[in-house]
Amino acid sequence: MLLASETAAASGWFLAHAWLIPVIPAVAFFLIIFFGKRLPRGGSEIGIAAMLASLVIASGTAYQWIHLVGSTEHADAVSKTVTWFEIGSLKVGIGSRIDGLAMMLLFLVAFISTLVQIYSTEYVRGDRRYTHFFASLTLFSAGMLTMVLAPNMVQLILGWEIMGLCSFMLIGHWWEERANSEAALKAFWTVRVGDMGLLVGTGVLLALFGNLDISEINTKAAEFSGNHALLAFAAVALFIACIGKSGQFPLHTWLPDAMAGPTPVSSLLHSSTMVVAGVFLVARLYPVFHTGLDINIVGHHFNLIAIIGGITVLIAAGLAFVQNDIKKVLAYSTVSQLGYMMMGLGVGAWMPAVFHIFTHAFFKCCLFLCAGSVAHTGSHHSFDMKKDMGGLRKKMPITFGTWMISTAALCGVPFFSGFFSKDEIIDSAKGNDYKVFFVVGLIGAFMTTAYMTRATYLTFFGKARGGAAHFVGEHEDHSHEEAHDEGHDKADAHGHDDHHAPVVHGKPLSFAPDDSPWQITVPLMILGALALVAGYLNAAPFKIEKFHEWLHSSIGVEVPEAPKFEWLNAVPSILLVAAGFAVSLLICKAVFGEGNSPLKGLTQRNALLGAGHKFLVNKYYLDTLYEKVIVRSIAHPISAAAYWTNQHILDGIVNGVGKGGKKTGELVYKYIDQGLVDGVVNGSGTTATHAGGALQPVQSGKVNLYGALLFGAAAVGALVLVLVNS
Amino acid sequence: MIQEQQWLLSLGTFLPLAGVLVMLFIPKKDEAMAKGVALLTAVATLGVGIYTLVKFDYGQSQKLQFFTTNKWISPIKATYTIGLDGISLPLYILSMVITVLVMVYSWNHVPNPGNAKAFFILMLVLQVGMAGTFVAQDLILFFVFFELVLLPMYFMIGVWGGENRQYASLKFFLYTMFGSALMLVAFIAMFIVTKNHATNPDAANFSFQWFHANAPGIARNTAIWIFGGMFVGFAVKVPMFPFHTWLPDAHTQAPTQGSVILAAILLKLGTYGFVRIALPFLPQAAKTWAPIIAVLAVIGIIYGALGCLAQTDMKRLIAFSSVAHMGFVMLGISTLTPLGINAALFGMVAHGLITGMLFFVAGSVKERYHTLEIKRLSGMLKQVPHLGWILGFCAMASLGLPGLAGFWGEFPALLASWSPATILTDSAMGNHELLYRVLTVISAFGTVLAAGYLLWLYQRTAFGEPSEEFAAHGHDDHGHSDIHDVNVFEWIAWTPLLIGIVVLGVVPSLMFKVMDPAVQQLTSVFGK
Amino acid sequence: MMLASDIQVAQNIGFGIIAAVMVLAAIRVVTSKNVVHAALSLIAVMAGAAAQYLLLSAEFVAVTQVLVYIGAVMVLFLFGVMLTRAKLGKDVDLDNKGAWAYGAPIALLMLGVMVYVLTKGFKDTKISVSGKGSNVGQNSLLSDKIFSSYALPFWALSFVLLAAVIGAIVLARKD
Amino acid sequence: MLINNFLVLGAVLFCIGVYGVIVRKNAVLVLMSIELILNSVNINLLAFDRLWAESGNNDGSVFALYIIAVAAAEVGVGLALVLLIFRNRKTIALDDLSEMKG
Repeated sequence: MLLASETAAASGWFLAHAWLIPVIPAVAFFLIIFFGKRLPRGGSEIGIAAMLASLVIASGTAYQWIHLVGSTEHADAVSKTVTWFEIGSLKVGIGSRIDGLAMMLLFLVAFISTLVQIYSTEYVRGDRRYTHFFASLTLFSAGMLTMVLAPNMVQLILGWEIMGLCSFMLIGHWWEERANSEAALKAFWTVRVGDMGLLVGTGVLLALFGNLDISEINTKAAEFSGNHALLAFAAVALFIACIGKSGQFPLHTWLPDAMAGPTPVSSLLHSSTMVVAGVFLVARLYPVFHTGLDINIVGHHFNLIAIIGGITVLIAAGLAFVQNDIKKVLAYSTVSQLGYMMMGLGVGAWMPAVFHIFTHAFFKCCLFLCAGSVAHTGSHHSFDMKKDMGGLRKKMPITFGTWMISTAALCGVPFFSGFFSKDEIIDSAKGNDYKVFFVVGLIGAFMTTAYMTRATYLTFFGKARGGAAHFVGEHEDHSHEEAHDEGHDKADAHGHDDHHAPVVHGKPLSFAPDDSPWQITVPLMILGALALVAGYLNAAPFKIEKFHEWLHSSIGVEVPEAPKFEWLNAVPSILLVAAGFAVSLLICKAVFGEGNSPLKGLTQRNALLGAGHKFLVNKYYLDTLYEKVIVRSIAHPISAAAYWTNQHILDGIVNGVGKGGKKTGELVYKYIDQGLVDGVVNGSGTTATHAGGALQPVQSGKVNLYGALLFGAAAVGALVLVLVNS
Repeated sequence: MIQEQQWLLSLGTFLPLAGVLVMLFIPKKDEAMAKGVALLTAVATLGVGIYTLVKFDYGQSQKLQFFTTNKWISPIKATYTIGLDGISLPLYILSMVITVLVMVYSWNHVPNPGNAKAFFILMLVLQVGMAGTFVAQDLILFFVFFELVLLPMYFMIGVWGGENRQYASLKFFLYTMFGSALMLVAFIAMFIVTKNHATNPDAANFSFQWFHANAPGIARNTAIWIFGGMFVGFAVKVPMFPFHTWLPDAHTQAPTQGSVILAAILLKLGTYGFVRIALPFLPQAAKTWAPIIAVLAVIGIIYGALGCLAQTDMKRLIAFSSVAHMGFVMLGISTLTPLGINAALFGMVAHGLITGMLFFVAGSVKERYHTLEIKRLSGMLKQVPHLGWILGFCAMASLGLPGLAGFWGEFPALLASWSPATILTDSAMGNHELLYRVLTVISAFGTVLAAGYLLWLYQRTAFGEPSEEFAAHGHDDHGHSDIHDVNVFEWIAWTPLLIGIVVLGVVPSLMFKVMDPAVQQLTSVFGK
Repeated sequence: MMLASDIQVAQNIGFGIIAAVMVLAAIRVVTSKNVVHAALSLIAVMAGAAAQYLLLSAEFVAVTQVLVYIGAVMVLFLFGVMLTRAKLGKDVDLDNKGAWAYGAPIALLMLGVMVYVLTKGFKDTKISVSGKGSNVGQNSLLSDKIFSSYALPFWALSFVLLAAVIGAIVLARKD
Repeated sequence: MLINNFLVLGAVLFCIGVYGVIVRKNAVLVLMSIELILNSVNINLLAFDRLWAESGNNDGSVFALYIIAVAAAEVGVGLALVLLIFRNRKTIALDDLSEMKG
């Protein structure tokens, strides 16, 4: 095969061999599948080794890229591809295309995958499909890395769909239970609905630019002068795919359900890496969206991406308030944060949005792993915050500490990583004249703090309940009042993680003897540390712009300069965070605390609040709309109608022709069969032979009918021949 | 033209007949002998096929290779002309591979009422017809081979089929006969018209070369009629909506082997006919028909998918999914672009591998559980894990997961249908651009539905706990063996297909490289 | 220029009468309610055909027609009728009920197409039936042809006949 | 004499035969109808034979003879079949035979 382009050769070994990064896990996947079961550790060693190898190469790549950026004025993407297939003028390559964005995600995915795999060795120990679990995780990493490296749309779609497949396999990992397989199917279908847009959008891009190469598409889209409506169509279509993949409104409903999968899966796929694929796609093809959807045009205060992102921020944050399942709180939080990223891209704040991908990955992954740690060790494999948690902070100091750091980062507390990314998004919205989204961002920040405070309070403070009480050593205390929001999901209460043995296997770290084993706590500490410091790569308050320096060549279009950071501008958001914390804490104390507060049971007493609560608990009735109305109507009446048409009308015609008697409609059928034919039969007095059934008269004389059919066809054929020839 | 080894294709095509001849003298009771001879013949044929693969000059795959022409029935101007180019090569080889695999599978799966000798003879005869259709370069020869496959398949369904086999086989036979009658009329009409208009009418014959040279000159209105005749003939075989109703019945009633061959090869005869005959000979009519084909194809995609969702029987569901997948193939063809036709050809092979495989799995499920009712099956992953995984793999391949073969049939077809050939969009002939774009979006929705029914099927049958009915099922009343996992014959028969699905999915250029030059040449008649 | 001999009045009249008889008899074959009547009508058609062959000065074929068809085939038919114990009188169950409804249109459609094609194709092409041609109806020519250029088919036909005879015996044997 | 006289006669007989094949249920009668068709073909063949006779071509006659021979064979086998069926099933109505088991 020919080397299509080889700009990489001069730039360094790692940049030239970046294709190894996804290939190693892909090979590892097959090794695990075929040999994993025979290995002492069930294949997990292959997975971890492969991810470590990938991480090393990814780090090397990142280093060399940074070096390259430092050494040249304007660093172009380094690509190295071989021809994958060729149809006429359309040449599609496969290989690697490294630029800042890709470099960042490569490192991120390899890094987090490694940690999560280490974590999983303990978390799913003894699982009956331990090997499959690691195989799927490894394949997922391969898929994601393939997508990130994609030099063209086809490879991107390849990686994109492999991730979808792995998501399906991992959510449905415990497929014996119906709820899990339902969640897996829902995830796959919902994402697939979005993928429609990806396929169509790619088609439009091909028609517009005659090529599927990402660099070329971006260059041409940046200086686009053709049919703007078509480009807008492409952008919308592609954005639909992003909506599906990144859990944006209105296709976000699959993501919380996806928590049915094991916790490491939730932390890897459904919070830190896979779900940002949609955001990544928007960032990757930013010129297409930028031009197609009129981002940063003076006087435009809205655009599709920002609107969807903004709505997502708010509705998901709203939903996070009523969840009892700790993972669902985090899931909605993820959706909300993804909304921030989209909104950031929508308001032209490319760099902060991408930076938010980076920081969010660490702290959200850490939060999920903390939740897993709590469930694994503290709450007897339950994720129900109200029933089985509470008061765990003393017993699980590492988990608690990392959780707190990550929460602070998520909330955007100053000097934690989230602050530097999220606050930048909010600031840019204001700076780029998207006032509405500035407000949305602020409200979102408030809500984030509030629901995270609630979750933290319920999990780590207060009195230990249920499984946690058992663990903490207190007697189970049923005297505490049932919480005011009674509408917890049935599915939340059970169905997760109760498949492996309830004993803690691994060895805990010596300084925290009751906490989870080291395989769990070490990744937690690493991630917690990063949640604290990752933000300083691009900390505007301190004039650090490393991230910007490394990544800015990936934007592809001119975006407005980020507004100059001023502490004064950050004051509103900081104040709102503080307010969120305070208000939420007060309410939590009142509602979940020991005392007798008038707030308890408020939703039962106040009709309006009750209705609002119910609305939230039912997830705005979106699931009902999808499952009960849309899916069911397709699955039942519509398909049944189509099938009925097939069997009765189309087949009816066929049989009608074939049998000579059965005509299209029932009426005609009855008339001829019962009236005419039977009449003749009755008349001739031989009813007995034909009494067998209504169809008897038509079925008889088959041989003759074939003769009739044959001669008839011949006659018609001859007629056509005559007509054609005359 | 590559004129060497002219005997190669004839050998590859007719070698199975030698096997049939030998088998006629084997006593009926000696089943192992009959099976052995048949399998040996099929393997030998495949060997010839592989030799052909090796000798094929990939640098000139647009040219007919191993070309040979001879007098055949001179009074009616039919010639014995055969040749192979990049379009037919993959299908030619596929037919041989499938035959071998089906025979391996049949080794201990001869369906009721037994009689392995006859069953294997029929398969060999089928192989002759299939291979012959793909190498024929003469309309009459093509027609003869095209019809030759009908008879063995008719008997296969009618004798070895399910409960309703008579109805299904007859419907299949008559329906396709009806189509081919019109097709034959169209062929003859085309011959006569070209002969009447040609400058050298004495040289007229039925070989493709003659039509290549003369048929595009037919007046447009006449050509539209002729194309119509071919359309019906091929569309019944594909089958396209609304001519598809024979398919679910035939598939449901056919024995596993019949279903596999039907899905893998026989359906392709129709699409191959479109690509090989209808489009290049009558480009002027193709312009008019393409939008109609496209609309019917997309209706087929959606309609087939909806049909699937309504099924309660696994095999019938797979059968309906064929309608949807062949819709993608026809959509690709209807774009008249190299990309679309390449996609269609790829889709044909991919569908052959994947759906063939799905039917194999369905057959094995039926053999183990004695039912294919989706409601009654559950927990296959637990009870027969390998079979369950294979089913999942095929379902994923079938719904068009990139990296597996199915994707390369669907995705490029969608890409192509967004920007169809310029002759379909230039305003002089009527601008169909918008139509095609709408169709693209609708057919993209078809991929969602495909995921819907396949995963739904998978969830119901493979996930969950095994249903009580079968959970404790050590032995059933008839003393059959217990519900066992994939056995060795199945592994042998399936592994090549599974590998093929992955390899073609990862390295699509294996096929695109072979087909593309031929397709480029073919579509050159449509302008750019 | 048209000569009287070209018009061939006598032949035309003869043809007309025979043709009419044939057509009527043929219609009886397919409509009669009595199997034996149908068979007898078929004999009439065969005989008429033989007469037409004579008119076309194909004596040898005509004689063969009489010998084989009327002599052998029809006897076979009558045997078949009797051996299958068909009623000698009227039989209501000979036809498919209602089949005429599609049989007749198809037959008429075919007839229409054929007649149209024939009239359009041959317009007023004439044939001479006076037997004056140099080599018309010469049996020697016919035999030359059969045993030279058509020798192989002749052999093949012999085998077909042999196979048919053996087959018929095998099929019809009682044990 | 117009060749069409013979050709049209052939066509008429042919169509009557076709009608018979379609309409008749009794196997013997269907065989008879087939004979009608064969005869009509023969008439055509001989008419064409006459048309080309001047140029020394008498293939038509040869063909007609062959057809007669084949027809005889066909009737022989056909009637034997009918007999066999009748012996086994006591009927030769074709519709009752449509349930042949494979």
